[in-house]
Amino acid sequence: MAVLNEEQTMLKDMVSQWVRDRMPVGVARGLYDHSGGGRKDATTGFDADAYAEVAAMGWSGILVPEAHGGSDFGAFSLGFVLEELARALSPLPLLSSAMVAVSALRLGGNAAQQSAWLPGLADGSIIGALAVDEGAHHLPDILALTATRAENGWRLDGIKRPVADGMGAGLFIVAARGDDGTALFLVPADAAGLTREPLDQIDARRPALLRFDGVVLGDDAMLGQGDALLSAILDRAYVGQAAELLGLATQAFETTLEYLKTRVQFGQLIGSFQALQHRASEMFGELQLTRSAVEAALVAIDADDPQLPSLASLAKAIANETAHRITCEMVQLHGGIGMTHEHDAGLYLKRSRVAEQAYGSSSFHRERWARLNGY
Amino acid sequence: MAVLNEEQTMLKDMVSQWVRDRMPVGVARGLYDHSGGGRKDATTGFDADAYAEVAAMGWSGILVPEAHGGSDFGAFSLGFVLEELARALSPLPLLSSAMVAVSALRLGGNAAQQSAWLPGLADGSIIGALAVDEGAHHLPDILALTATRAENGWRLDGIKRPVADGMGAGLFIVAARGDDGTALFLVPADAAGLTREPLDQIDARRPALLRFDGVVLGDDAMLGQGDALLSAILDRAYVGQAAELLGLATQAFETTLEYLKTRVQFGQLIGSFQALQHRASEMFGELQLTRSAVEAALVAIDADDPQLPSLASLAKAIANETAHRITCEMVQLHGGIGMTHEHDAGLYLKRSRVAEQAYGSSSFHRERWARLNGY
Amino acid sequence: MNGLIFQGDAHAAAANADFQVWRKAMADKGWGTPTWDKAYGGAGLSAAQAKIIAQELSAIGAFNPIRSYGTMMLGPTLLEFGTEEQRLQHLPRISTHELRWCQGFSEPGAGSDLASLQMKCVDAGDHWVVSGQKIWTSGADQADWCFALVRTDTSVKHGGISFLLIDMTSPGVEARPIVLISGSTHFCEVFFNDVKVPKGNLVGAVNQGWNIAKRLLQFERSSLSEVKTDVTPLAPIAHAMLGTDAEGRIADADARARIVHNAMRHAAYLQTVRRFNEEARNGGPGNGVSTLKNLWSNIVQRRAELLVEVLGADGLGWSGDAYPADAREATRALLHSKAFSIYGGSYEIQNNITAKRSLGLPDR
Amino acid sequence: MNGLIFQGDAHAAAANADFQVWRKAMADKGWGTPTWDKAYGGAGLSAAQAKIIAQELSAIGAFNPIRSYGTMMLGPTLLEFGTEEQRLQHLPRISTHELRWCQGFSEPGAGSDLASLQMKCVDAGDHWVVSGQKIWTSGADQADWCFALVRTDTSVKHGGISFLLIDMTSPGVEARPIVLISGSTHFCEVFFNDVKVPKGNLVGAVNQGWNIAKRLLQFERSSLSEVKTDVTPLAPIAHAMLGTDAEGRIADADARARIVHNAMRHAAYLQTVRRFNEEARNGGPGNGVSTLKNLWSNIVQRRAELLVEVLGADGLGWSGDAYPADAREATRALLHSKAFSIYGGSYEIQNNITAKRSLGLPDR
Repeated sequence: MAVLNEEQTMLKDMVSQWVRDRMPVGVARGLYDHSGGGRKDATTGFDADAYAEVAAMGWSGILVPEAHGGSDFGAFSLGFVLEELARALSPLPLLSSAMVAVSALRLGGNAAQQSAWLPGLADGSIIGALAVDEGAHHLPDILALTATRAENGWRLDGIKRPVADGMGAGLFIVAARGDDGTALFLVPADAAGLTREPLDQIDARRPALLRFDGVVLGDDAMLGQGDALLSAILDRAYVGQAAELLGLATQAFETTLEYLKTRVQFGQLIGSFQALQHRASEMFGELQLTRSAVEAALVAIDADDPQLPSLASLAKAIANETAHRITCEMVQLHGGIGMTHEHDAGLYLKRSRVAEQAYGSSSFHRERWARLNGY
Repeated sequence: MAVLNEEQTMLKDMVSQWVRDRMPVGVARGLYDHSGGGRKDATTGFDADAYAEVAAMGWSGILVPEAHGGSDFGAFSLGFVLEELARALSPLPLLSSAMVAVSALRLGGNAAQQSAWLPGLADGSIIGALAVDEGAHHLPDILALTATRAENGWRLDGIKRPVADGMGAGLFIVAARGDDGTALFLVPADAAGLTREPLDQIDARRPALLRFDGVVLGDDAMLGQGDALLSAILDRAYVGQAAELLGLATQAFETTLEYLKTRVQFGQLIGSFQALQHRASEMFGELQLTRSAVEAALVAIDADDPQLPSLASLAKAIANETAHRITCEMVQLHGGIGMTHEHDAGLYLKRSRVAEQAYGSSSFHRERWARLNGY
Repeated sequence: MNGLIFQGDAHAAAANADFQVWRKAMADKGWGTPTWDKAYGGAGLSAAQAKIIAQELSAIGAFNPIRSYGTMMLGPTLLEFGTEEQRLQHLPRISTHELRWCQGFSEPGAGSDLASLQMKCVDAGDHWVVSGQKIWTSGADQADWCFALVRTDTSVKHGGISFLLIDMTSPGVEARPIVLISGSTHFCEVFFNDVKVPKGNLVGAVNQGWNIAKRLLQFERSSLSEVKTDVTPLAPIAHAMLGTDAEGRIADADARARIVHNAMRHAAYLQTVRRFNEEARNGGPGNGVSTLKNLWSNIVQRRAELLVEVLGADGLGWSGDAYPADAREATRALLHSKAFSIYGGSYEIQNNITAKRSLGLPDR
Repeated sequence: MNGLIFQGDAHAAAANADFQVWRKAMADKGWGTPTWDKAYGGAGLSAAQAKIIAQELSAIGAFNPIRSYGTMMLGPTLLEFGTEEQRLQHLPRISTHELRWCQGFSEPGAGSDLASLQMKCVDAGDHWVVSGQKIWTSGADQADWCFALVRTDTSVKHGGISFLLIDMTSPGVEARPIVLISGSTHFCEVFFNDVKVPKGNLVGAVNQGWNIAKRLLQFERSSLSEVKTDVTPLAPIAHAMLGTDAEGRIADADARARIVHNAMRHAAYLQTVRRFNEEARNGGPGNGVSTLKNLWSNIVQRRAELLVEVLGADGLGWSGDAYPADAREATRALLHSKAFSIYGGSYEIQNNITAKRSLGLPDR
């Protein structure tokens, strides 16, 4: 972990404490029904009460300027909050709302848009979500949802899926294909012509499928145009998702390590078997690489570093790989018990696979990094 | 190892015995000078006397029809001979001459050409070598050496490198670019305009750089035309080289295993350390895959199986990977002693890298397999 | 998680009326257990004749409708270690699939280290009293009988285990299905509370159960290597999901490289299964089962991950029409595949076995 | 193979007359060992001041011309464990690079398990008599002195080792260069046949050598983590050797995927070095050296293999103009790189250390 200043240290301690007290893995487990599917009676796929607490503590406003009710602590701070929460698979829309939606408004929003939305995002009264993907893969360069010129505004037609935290969001940042290329819109969840339905995903987080049937918007709903804006927003999403994967992988590793130190077979602690020790040492090494890449990318956001796209893809690709590997090892090293829904290993595995795909697979980010670096 | 018939069993035992008695690794070591380079006084880069013995035992004629002085035992038999010889890194031109050159004549040669060359190749009085590569990579689809029409024949201009066993070969099978595409020629080593020089390669096998400066050939030197013929010849080369890699890797593994059973550190045999046991078990698994792929490809040659191209690339790619991995492990598990020129580990590592590149790298064969199989 | 058998579509088939008729016809001829003596419900055929039946079944795309834990595990065990009375009592009802058996081996504290099992079996004069817990008992909630390893002597480890046949309807037996990460509820925990078992239900001698179990696990291992390994090639799905480039290749070059690598290893694995079978038929070494199992779990698990990766968000669904049925199946298959390197001797245990038996590496 | 130090172009530089002048100028100011007391040939500067010198050297692309085993290993050891007499005898001649030192630790039977070393050191009244063999002694054929671990008690393992300074010109000392697979002859075997060593050459107390060695190896490990890790990117070479596709990418997609993967890991490794250094400066955990070394050897070795793969047949040459000089260098670098996971504590030893110290995993 990078060196923190005093405020950051306090914040980090506070988050750890809160996760321990209020947000054990049992909360994530509570999203599942008995058979291992997402609970059908869930409305949002996240814990709305807990998010209100999180917002009251100011975490949802970490990226929001003070003028709009936030603390402007920066992405690095939000990054370790996301990481800590992800350790317990905390079902909260912090990445979607506090990282991605807030970044979208800061990067693209005019003064009126910022004033209209940032205070609500900061105090948690509104949850924002980015609607970019439309199918199986994250392909932000190829959008099918259309934005066509309508009287005094725009008309959106198409679908978005999966939209993380979309069932509980009040505001969607929608990426569309306009006549002049990519355009981004601010769409309230209650806009006429917009419907949503939950998807039963393996992590029980119930992302939304959004249908836009002639959703008509005013000119003031246009956040901005151009691939550059979308890319800049997505870079924040990549890094934030990587921070979550880092937290998830770190906890998966530590839980496994704990098991290795307590499980006895053949008359000895299984953690004393050298083959397992070496695998653990190698996982630890991968976690080190991942932490470095994630932290460097978070710092780059705060520093407006032009290398951010490359650093973001590095972080997401490596975080994907590490979380993938460690969640596999978590199940394997727990043996049969790790195969049961009753044990946490499966929850980490499932959430990891979702987060690996979210905002770009390893292939996507390695390809992006390679192109950015001349390979 | 696949099931052998009685004749094959006898042959295999005979080869093993001969390698033990006559061809220990010391013979390959003898190609090197004191400093680890190829001996400057070496003329052929292989052991010509030993090859005469090999020929006398009939191994050089295994693919040659009986009518031309061979035994027509088939590629499967020649495959395990190559494998056994490669265990000791035996510096012999058996792959070049008995596998590749003989296959070229069988696949492309007319009766006159076969009669002219096969008896000599069978009895070892002539050594054949395939001259196909022209630079850093095996790219048989892109040939620069030109064959142009001359009076009553052809004229060749260009270079070939590296040509395995080229310093001692009497006959080159030369792949050239003619007006109508690929063409193959039989070129005696003493043809006017053809010169050769040895290359000091890390395996001390001294392949040749051939220069063709207006080499004029008669029409009877044309072996055949078309990519299909060259591909068919190369398939044999791929599989033969894979068989050598299998032998090399198998011996590297067994030598390492022996070391694990004798070297003591921390008061115990290092082979009792579980982390090393698991790595050994995994290497053993890779060797099993490799053996299966190599044997299946050898069988496919003898059966004229239309799947041969796919099976050949599978065998070469997997043999490359396995030999690569095991030679790395051989050095690593021997520790410091494995880093010395005095120890055999380095010889296996160096020969492996050469054989991995020879007749196509892993990338080349995975790409070829992928295209053949619709990926 | 010892004792998982691939169920294929057997469960679905069993619910089918035609299937029931066919099973009865097979049972009447003794063809489900063709090499067993007719007195035991078999057909009294030679191994060669039995092979013809298997080939004929395979040729019409059928599987043996009698195949079960009973036919594959317990039957051979009773034939080798059981009394004539035990054989006559149990084998005919196995050969007709009349009664179903489950295998009570693993316990919460005895997984890889099976011999550390603790389920108590006390001699109460004219019967045994059994107390304890089993886990990973496949199909225990559906089973009529259980063959179990129990502890009859706590002073020694391997030498204190006995092999016992337990009627699952006995008072004090309770089977609870376990929900797996894939959603499957095929495995159970089974609790035994002071269960009375007749003296005659012990197979072999008291405290000789470990040898019987080792033999039985060989039957299991050899049946594992018969596992169906042909799978749909990933190429068409990858082309559909990832696109095709100008040269006709899967457009995502990075994913393609990994898919191809896995597919080639899979091809070599299938060649290896064929080679091992051929060698075994010809009396070859046959000590490669552990190696084969690890290659298999490694390659198949990676393939399952690749398939879900190729499916992207479509491969992340648990239920609902928003996800294609094939994709949902792939997702469950991925989750299920994680067990391949755990049950039947974990990946680590298999590596230990290979190191010691195949490679002769020393103990500490 | 303990004790390898990256030589870079130091050997070539040493032969240069200008370099000699510069080295002397640095030595005269004591700037090669700036924090040492002036009495020991240092400049008596603080750590902060020493850092400025290092930065200035780095800024002009120079390296410390005094840097040696003497300055990095033996010097700190004598400062901590030596007598004043020993310091005054040896340090000034280390700080001027007047005498060269080598490190006699490893033996043929004592590699990873260094403490099993057997080189005999017998008390002969007014002197010691040393007999045995050392190996992997870097630069022993050029060295004037050797600091060695010797066995003064055979009845205990770690507690029977002493730390001895041996004049390499003593009768009975013979150093023979070892030819490595890369062709390098930097390392030696050193034979000691009844070599007489003055009593005063023992550092610390008799049988206390292991503690001194452990401390010294910490100096070595911390110097390892300063190793230069910037390397030429593979991209331009790969484009040149493998071609470029229509989208400007390295044309061999399979090789590209592996090159990119390695390059990304390398980038994250460099970030990790920076992070660890930053954390260490701020008093962070600092127990990650073993982890870092294994990441480094793994990533750098793979890179060396990839470079040679990209070079194809050009990367297979040992000597001769037929091979480009850069390519020959890459080949030697590949062969040399195999030592990275062996010397200074093998990959396996580092994994053991990480498991125990960083992860707290139990001993058996």
